[in-house]
Amino acid sequence: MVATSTRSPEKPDVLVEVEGLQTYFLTRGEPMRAVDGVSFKLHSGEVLGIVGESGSGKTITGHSILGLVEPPGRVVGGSIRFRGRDLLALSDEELRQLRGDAMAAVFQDPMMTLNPVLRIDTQIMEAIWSHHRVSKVEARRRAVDVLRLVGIPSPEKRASAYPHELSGGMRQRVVIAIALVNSPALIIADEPTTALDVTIQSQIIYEMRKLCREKGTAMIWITHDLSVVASLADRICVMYAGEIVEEGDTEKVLGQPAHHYTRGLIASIPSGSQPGEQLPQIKGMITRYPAADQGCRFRDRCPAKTDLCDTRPPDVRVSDSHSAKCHHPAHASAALAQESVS
Amino acid sequence: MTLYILRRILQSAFVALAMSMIVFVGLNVVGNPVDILMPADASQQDIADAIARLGLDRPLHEQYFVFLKNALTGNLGISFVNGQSALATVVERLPATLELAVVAMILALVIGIPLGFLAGLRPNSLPAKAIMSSSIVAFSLPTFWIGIVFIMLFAVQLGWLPSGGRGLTRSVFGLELSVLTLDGLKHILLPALTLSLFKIALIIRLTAAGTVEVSGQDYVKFARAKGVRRGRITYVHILKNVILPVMTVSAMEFGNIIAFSVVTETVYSWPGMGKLLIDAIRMVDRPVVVAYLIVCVLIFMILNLIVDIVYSILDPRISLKSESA
Amino acid sequence: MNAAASIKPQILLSARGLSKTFRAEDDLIARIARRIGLAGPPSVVRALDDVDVTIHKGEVLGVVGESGCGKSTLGRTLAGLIKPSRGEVLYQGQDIHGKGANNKLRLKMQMVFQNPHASLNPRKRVGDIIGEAVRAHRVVPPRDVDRHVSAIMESSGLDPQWKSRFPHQFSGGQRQRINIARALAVKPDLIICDEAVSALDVSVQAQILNLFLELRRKFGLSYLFISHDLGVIRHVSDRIAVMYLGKVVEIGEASDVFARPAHPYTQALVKEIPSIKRDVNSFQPIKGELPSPLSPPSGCHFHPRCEFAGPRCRSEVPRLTTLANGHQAACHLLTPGDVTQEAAA
Amino acid sequence: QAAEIEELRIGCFTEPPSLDPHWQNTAASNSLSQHIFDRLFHADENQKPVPALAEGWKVIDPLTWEIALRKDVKFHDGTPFTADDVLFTFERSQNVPNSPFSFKSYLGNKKLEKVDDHLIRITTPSPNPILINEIMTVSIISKRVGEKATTDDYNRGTAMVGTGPYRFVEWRSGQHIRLERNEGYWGKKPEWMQVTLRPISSNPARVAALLSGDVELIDFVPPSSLERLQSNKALSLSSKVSNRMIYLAFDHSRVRSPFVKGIDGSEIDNPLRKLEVRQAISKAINREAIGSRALEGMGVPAGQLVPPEIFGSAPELGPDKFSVADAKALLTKAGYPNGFAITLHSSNDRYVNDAAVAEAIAQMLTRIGIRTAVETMPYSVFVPRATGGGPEGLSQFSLFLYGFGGQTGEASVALRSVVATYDKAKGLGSSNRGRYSNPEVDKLISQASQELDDTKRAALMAEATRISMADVAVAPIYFPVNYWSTKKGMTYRARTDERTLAMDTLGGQG
Amino acid sequence: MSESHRRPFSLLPGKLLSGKSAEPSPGRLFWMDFFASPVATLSLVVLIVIVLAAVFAPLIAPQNPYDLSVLDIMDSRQPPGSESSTGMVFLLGSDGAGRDIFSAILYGMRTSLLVGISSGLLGMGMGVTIGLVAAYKGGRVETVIMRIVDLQLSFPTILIALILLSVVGKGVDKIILALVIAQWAYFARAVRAAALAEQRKEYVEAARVLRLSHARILFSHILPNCMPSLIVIGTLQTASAISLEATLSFLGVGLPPTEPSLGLLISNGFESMMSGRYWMSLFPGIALLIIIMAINLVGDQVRTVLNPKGRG
Ligand SMILES: Nc1ncnc2c1ncn2[C@@H]1O[C@H](COP(=O)(O)OP(=O)(O)OP(=O)(O)O)[C@@H](O)[C@H]1O
Ligand SMILES: Nc1ncnc2c1ncn2[C@@H]1O[C@H](COP(=O)(O)OP(=O)(O)OP(=O)(O)O)[C@@H](O)[C@H]1O
Ligand SMILES: [Mg+2]
Ligand SMILES: [Mg+2]
Repeated sequence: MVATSTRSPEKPDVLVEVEGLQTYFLTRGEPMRAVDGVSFKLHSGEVLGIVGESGSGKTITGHSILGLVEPPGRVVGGSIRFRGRDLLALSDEELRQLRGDAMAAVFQDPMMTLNPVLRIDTQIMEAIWSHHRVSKVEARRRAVDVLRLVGIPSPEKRASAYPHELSGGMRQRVVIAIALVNSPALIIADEPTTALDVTIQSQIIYEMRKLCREKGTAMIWITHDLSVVASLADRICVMYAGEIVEEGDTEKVLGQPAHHYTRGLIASIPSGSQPGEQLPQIKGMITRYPAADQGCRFRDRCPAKTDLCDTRPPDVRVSDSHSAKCHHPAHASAALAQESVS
Repeated sequence: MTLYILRRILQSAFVALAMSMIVFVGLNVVGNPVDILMPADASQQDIADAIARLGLDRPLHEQYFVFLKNALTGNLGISFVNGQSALATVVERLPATLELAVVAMILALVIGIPLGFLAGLRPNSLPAKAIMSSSIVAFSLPTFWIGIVFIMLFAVQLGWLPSGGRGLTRSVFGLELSVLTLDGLKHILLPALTLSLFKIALIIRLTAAGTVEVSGQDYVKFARAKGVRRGRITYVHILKNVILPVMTVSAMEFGNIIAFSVVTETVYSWPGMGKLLIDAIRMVDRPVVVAYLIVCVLIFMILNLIVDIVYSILDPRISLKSESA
Repeated sequence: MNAAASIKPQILLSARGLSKTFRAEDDLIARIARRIGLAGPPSVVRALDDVDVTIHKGEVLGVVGESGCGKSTLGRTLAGLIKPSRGEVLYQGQDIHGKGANNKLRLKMQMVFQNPHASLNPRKRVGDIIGEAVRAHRVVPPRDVDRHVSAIMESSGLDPQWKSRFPHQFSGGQRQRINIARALAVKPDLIICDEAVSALDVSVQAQILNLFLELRRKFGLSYLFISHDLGVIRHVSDRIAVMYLGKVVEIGEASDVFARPAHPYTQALVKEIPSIKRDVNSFQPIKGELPSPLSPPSGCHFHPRCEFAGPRCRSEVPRLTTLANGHQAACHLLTPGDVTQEAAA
Repeated sequence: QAAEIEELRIGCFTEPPSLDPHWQNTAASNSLSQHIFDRLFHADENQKPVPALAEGWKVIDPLTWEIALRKDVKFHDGTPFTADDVLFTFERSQNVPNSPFSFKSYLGNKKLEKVDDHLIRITTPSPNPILINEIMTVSIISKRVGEKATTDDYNRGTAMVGTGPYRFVEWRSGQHIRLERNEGYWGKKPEWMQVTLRPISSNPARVAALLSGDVELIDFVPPSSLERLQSNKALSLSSKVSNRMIYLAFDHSRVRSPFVKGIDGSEIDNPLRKLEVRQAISKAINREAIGSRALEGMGVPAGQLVPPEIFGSAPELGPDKFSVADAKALLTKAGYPNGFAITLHSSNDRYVNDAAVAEAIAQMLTRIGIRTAVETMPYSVFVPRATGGGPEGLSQFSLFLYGFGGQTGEASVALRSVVATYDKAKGLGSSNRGRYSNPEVDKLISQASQELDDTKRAALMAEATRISMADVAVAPIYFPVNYWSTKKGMTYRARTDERTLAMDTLGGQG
Repeated sequence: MSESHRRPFSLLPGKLLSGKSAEPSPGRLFWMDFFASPVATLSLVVLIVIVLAAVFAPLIAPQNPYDLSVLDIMDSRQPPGSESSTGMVFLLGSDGAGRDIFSAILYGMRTSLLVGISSGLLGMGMGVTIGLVAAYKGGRVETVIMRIVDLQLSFPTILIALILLSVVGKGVDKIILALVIAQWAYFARAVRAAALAEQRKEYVEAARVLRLSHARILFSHILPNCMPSLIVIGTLQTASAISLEATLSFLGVGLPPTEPSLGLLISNGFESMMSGRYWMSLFPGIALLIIIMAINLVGDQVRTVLNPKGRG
C-alpha cells in the first residue's frame, strides 16, 4: 500500500544511502576492484533491483552493506548510511545488532544457506534470540508464525525438520522466513531464485513481492536476470564492472534504456525477439581497466564510442529519476537498438 | 538397518575366514612351536610325540577343518604355549589394550580437537602455523622411536615416570584399570601419549581442514547475516559441523590404535594383546594369533557398526538405509 | 494430415517407447535379504517413461521441463551414452544401442554440455581437445587434421592461434565455443545440446545462440535443444517437447505450442515465460512443488498441481492424443476435436 | 630376624606361559615352580643335586635305587607329604594334556614303586648314572589336589599347592605373580615375607625399573646396561657362567653343502668336511673379542661342551688360540688358499646379542679369506630350518650358530645330544644337526652312560670331549654369563641354570 | 545443481583473454605455487639432497658398512669423533659391530628410500589399475573390487605387514611385497573416488560421445586428472612406508642385520641408549625423522597447491 507513495522522490525517508562505495579484494598483485564507486539511495518500502552480469560486483555490494565482506576483501572507500547512521563507522557489535534485525539477507542457494545439522526452528529462533530476549515458547511461536507466513504447509511439523528433509523451494522459503522473522526494514536478496526451478521461482517472486508490499519492507533484489526484476522492482540499478552504469525507475530503465550496455542486455533476451532470428548481441567481453583509467568502462564494447569516452568519466542525468554513466545516452531507442548489433 | 547390520556381520565373517586361512597356511610355513618349546636336550622321539600331541602331524587342511568346526562353537583352539583357550588368553589381555587405546584416544581428542579448531579458525595466524607444522613433525615420528625417546627422556634421564609395565590396577566390575591409581596413571601416561601422538597430529589436521572448510560455507555467512553472535557461530555453527566427521574418523582410527598398540606395548612392556601377538608370532603359537585376529575383526566390526549408527543418529543427513556399504 | 507429412523432410532420428529406470545398486546380500523379507523393494527412479520422439533432418527439437523431469536422461539416451531400459533409438533407421551399431554412425550425434567449466579436460590443449577424436577416427586424413581444426575453430568464432592454450585461459562463452567446435569437428548431423546456454550470462548467451543458429544454416545441422528456459527454447526450436516427470506431456510445432498450449502445465509455463514486458499484476504462478520422481503421483503426474484436475486424472494415466498438425498432448481434459475446433477458430 | 624383611619385587625377563609345574621345563617355569613346589633333590647353584624332599638315596644294585623321603613335610593345604604324592607326580608329569612338553624324557624309562609311605624304589632297564639328575627336574605336586586339577586350575591358582617355601597368592598374566612365605616350611625359611615377580621383557624397561626402585632384583641384565649398572654405587651385581654353550655347527655330512660357494661363486665341494678347515675357522675366531665386544663382557670363551667346573668336562681343555696366521695356514693346507664363500645363519632373538655375535664371527672369518654372509632370523624360523623341518631331515644350513644347555647339570647330556652320532631310535645326537660322527666318541659315550662309578664316568666323558673337540665336531664359542642386579646391600646367589629365586636373594643386613 | 550458477571464469582478468602472452602451463603454475612456501621449498631441497646422498652413498661414505671385511668388532661402540683401528674417523660414532654410523645412515637411507619409493610406486601401479577399472566398469566388477578394498582397509596396515612378513620371511623384496599388499588398497580407493568424480564431469561424457576408446578415456583423460590426489596419497604412503619398514625392523620382522636400514639401526642401538651410547640410535633416528618429515612437508604443500580452495 505504501509502495506507490514512497516512490516519489520528494518523500525524505531515505533508508539506505550508499555513496561512492569501493570494495576491493587485496590479493597478490593488483587489488581486485570488485565494487568501485557505487552510489544509490533506497527509500523505505521500495524495491530496488540490482542487475548485471556475473562478476559485476552485485553480491559484494550487498555484502558491503551488511558488513559481511571478509578478508582479503575490504571496503576501502565511500560511505553507507542506514537510517542516517554510518554503517562503516559502527563497531562490530553494533553492526551485528543491526544485521538480522533491521536489515536481513536472503542468499542465492538455499541448499547452502541453511546449516545442515541444525533444525529449522533452531535456526529461526537463534535469529530471534540474537536480537530479542524472548521466552522459548514465544520464540517458537514466532518461528511457526513466520513459516506459515511464507507459505509452508503445516509449519508446526516442519519447524522441527532438518534442512535436508525439505525441497529446494521449501528451503528458500525457510531462508526468507528467517529474514522476515524480526520484521526488518530492509531485505537484501541476492539472487534468491536463481537456484530454483522455473515454477518455484515464479512462486517465490510472487510471494516475496506480496510480503514486502504488505509489510512495507524495503528490498534490494540482486539478480542477473532483467526479466525477474521487471515484475518486481520499483527502481533498477544496472551494474557493469563494479559500477552502476544506469539507474532509474523500472519502466524508464527497461522501456527507454539510456546506457548502451543496458540496451544490449535487453536486446539479447531471446524472448524479446522473433524466434529463429539473430539475437542482437553485445560484442566482446568485459574489460578490466587500470585504476588510473578515467574513461568509460564500457567503451570497448560500445557502438557509440567516441574519443570523449576514453578520457572523461561519464555521468548523465536523463531525467529526475533516471541517470546513466554515458556520454552518449540513447534517446531514440529503436535506432540504437539496431546499432548495438555487432 | 537390519540389512545393513547383516551385511557388516557377513563381511566381517569373511575377513575372519580369510585371515585365519592366511595365518594357518602362513604360520605352517614358518615352522612349528614344538622346536621352540622343547628343551635343548629333548630327544627326537620327545619332539615327535609333542608334535603329535598338538595335532600338528595331521595334514594342514584337516587341521584347518578341525579349527573351523570348533570355531563355529566359539572355540578358537588351545594355545600351544600355555594350554589355555586361545580366545581366553587373548580376551584376558584385552582390557589392558583397550584401556591404553581409550586413554590414547581421549588424549588425542582432548589435545587434537582444540588445537586443530584453533588453527582452523585463523589459518594464517602464527599460532596456527606453529600448530600445523608441529603436527607434521608428530605425523612423521615413527611410534617406536618416540617410545624410545620418551623412555630415555622421562624414565631414564629425568626419572619422572616408569619406563614400562602396567603398575597398580584397581578392579572395577571385574575390569582391571590403571587409571584409577596414581601408580597406574604414571605407568599409562607414556605409552598412551606415544600411541596418541600420531592421532593427535591426524586429528589436528582433520579438524583444522574441516574448520577452514566449514568457516567458508554459506551457512556460516548467513548466520552472520542473521546477526548471530560470534561465539555461537564458532561453537555451534562451525564446531558442530566440524566435530562430527572428526569424531567419525577418530572412531575409525580406534581400530588402528589397537593395531598400533602392538608397537607401543612392545616398547613399554605393556601387558596387552599387542604384546601377546608379537610373542605369539615369535612362538608360532597359531591358535593365539588366529584368536587375536578374530578378536580384532570383531572389535573393528562392532566399532564400525557403532560409529555408523551413532553417526546416522547425530547427523540428520545420513540414513543407513541408503548406504550400500 | 497426409499432406503435412509428405512435406516433412526425412527422419534423422527416432526413438520409440523409450524408458529408463534407475535403481539402487543391488548386491547379493541385499537380494538375499529381500528374498527372506528383511528389506523392502529397491527404490526406483523412472527418469524416462515411454517417450517417443523424432527429429527430422535440419530440424531443431526443443525439450523443456523442470529439473529432474528427465531431459538430460533423454538427451544422453539418444546420444547413446546410456542404454534405455526399454525402447529403441533409431538413427537413420539403424538401432544405435544394438550390437552391430558402429562408431561411425554414432559419431554422427554429438553433444554440447551445460557446464563450460567441467566439459573441457583441464589438462589438454584446445587444439587437442578439438582434434583428438578427428585423429582417432580419421575423420580427415592425418595431415589435414591441423587445417581442419583451424577451420572449425574459425567457424566457431575462435582464433585458431589459441590452439595451444589450456581451457582455464578462456571465458565461459569461449569455452562453450570450444565445446561446440569439438562436437563440430567430427562432422555430425545432429547435436544434442543439454542446457548448453543455461550457465551463461544473457549477453554471452545471445552470442552462443546466434552461433548455433548460424552453424545450423551453414552445415544443415539438426539439434535436440534441451533447456528449462522457455524463452530460449522458443527462440531456437522448430518443434517443442514439454516434459513432466519422465513423460512427454505435449509436443508440437513451436508456434502451435506457444500459441495454443494444450496441456495445463504447458499453459502455465507459457504464461510464466520471463519477460521484461510482463504485466505485473496479472501473474499467478503454478501452485505446489515438483513431486519426487521416486514416488510420482498416480494417474496424471501433474494432477496435484492442476487446477482443472478431475477424478479421472487421479487414477488414469493420460496418453498423448493428437490435436492437430502433429500437435499432441497428454491430458484427459482434451479431446482432439476440441482443439482442432479452437485452432480453426 | 628374617621376618622383618617385607617384600621382594623381582623384574623378570620372561613370564612362564603357564603356572602348571609340569607344563614345560624352562628356566622361567622352573624359577616360579621352585618357589611353590619342592623337588626330591634340588639343584644347587652349580646344578649339583642336594637332598630336598628326599633325605638321600641308596643304590641297591645297578638297576635298582631306593630313595628315602622326608617325614616332616606338609603341603600348603596341611596334608602331609608321602610317597603317594611322588608316584602321582611321576605319573602326571609325563601326561599333561595339550602340553607340548613331557617329562617322559627324564622319567620314561624308570619304574617307580612305593615301598612304604616314605620310601620309594626306582628300577631302570639299564644302569643309569644320572638318575638323580633326571628326577630332580620334576616338581612334586600334591596327589590330593592334583588328581582333580587341570592345567587351568594351576593357572587359576586353585591347584598351586606344593610343599615349597612360598605359597601362591595371585597371577595376573603379563603383570605380576604374587607369593607369600610358607610359614610352615620344612627347610630354611627364606628372608622375604612377600614376593612379587614382574615380567618386564623389555631390557631397558627392566633396568629402568631397578634404577627407579620399582623392583629390588632383576635377572638377565642386558649387556648394553652392564657398564652403567657396574658403575652405579647403589646397585650390586652377581654373575654366573651359564650351563649353555654357544657354538658353531658345521655341515659334516653333505658333499655339496647348500650355503657354500667358491670365492668366484662356483659350486664347490663342502670344505667343512675337512678337519683343517674347521680348525682354521675355530682359530680365526677371536673369542676374547666376542666376549668383551659383541657380548659386552657377558660371555667367556669356550673350548668344550660344558664349562670346566661341570662334572664330566675335560678340565684342561681351553678355548682354541686365536691366530689369523695359523688359520690362514690351515686353510691353505686344506687347499683353500683363497678361501671360499659361505653363509652363516643365526637366530636374532634367542641368545643375548646372538645376531651381533654372528656378525662378529662373520667379520673374523672374512678376514682369513672365508667370505661370510650373515643371515639371521627369529628363533621360530631358525629352529625348523636348522633342524631340517623334521627329525629325519638334514639341516638347511651349512654353518650356523646354535646354543645348547642341559637341565641335568653334567656333561653327558651335551655329549649325547651334540656330538653323538645321530640315532633317532636310541635318542642320540638329537642336537647333532651337522651329523658329526666318530665311532670312538660314540663308544665312550655309551660306556659312560652305563658307568655308575663317578670317577670312571668323568674320565670317559672327558675323553669323549677331548676327541670330539680335536675333531672340531662343533666350534664352541662362548659360555654366556648371566648377570643379576640388586639394590646395594642385597646379594643374589647366581645360578648356572638361569633360575631366579627369592630364596637365593639375601637381604644382607636389611 | 548450483554448479550452473557459479561462473568461476568470470574471475579471470581480462588481459588473459586478449590473446598474446603465452600463459604458463598448469605444470608451471603448480611449481610457482609450490615454491611460494619456503618451508616446502626447503623440504624439497633436503629431500633431493637426501636422495642424492643415498644414491651416491658408496662415493660419500667413508666405509662400506655392508662389507664385513672392513668392519672390526674391536671398533664397536666408539663415540662420535673417535678414530677406528684403521685410522678412519667415526663422525657419528660406531655401532655394536664396529660399523661407522655415518656410513650406515647413508646406506640405510638407501634401503629405506628404496623400500618407501618402490613400495609406493608398485602400490600405486597396482591400486591405480584396479581402482580405475573399478570406477570405469562399475557394476559387479566394481562391487567386488571395492568389497576387497574395504576388507583390506578395515584391517590396519601394520597387522597385515606383520603377519605377512612373519610368513614370507625377511628381505628387502619381501618387505616391499608386504607393504605393497598392505597399501595398494589406499591407492585403489583414492583413484576410484577421484575417477568417479572425474567421470561425472562432462568432459568424460564428451569423450564418450566422441567414441574414443575406453583405454584412451581411462588413461589419457581420467587418469591425468586423478593425478593430484594420487600424488598426495603417493607421498604420504611413501612416508608411511618408510616409517612402517622401520617399525617392522624394530619388531624384528624387517631386514637382515648385516645390511641395516635406518629402522634396524635405530632398533639395534635402542638398548644402548640406556648406557649413554645415544649415538647408535639417535642419529639414525634423526635421519629417519628428517626423511619422513621432508616427504610429508612436500606432500602437504602439493596438497595445498592442488586443492583449488587453497589457492589464492
Ligand atoms: N573472495 C574473493 N577474492 C577475490 N576476488 C573476489 C572475491 N569475491 C569476489 N571477488 C571479485 O569481485 C567481483 C565481484 O564479485 P561479485 O560476487 O559481487 O559478483 P556478482 O555480480 O555477484 O556475480 P555473480 O552473478 O556471479 O554472483 C568478481 O569479479 C570477483 O572477481
Ligand atoms: N545415474 C543416475 N542414477 C540414478 N538416478 C538418476 C541418474 N541420472 C538421473 N537420475 C534421476 O533421473 C531423474 C531425471 O534426471 P535428469 O538428469 O534426466 O533430469 P533433468 O531434467 O536433466 O534435470 P536438470 O534440469 O536438473 O538437469 C532425476 O530424478 C534424477 O535424479
Ligand atoms: Mg553474486
Ligand atoms: Mg539435466
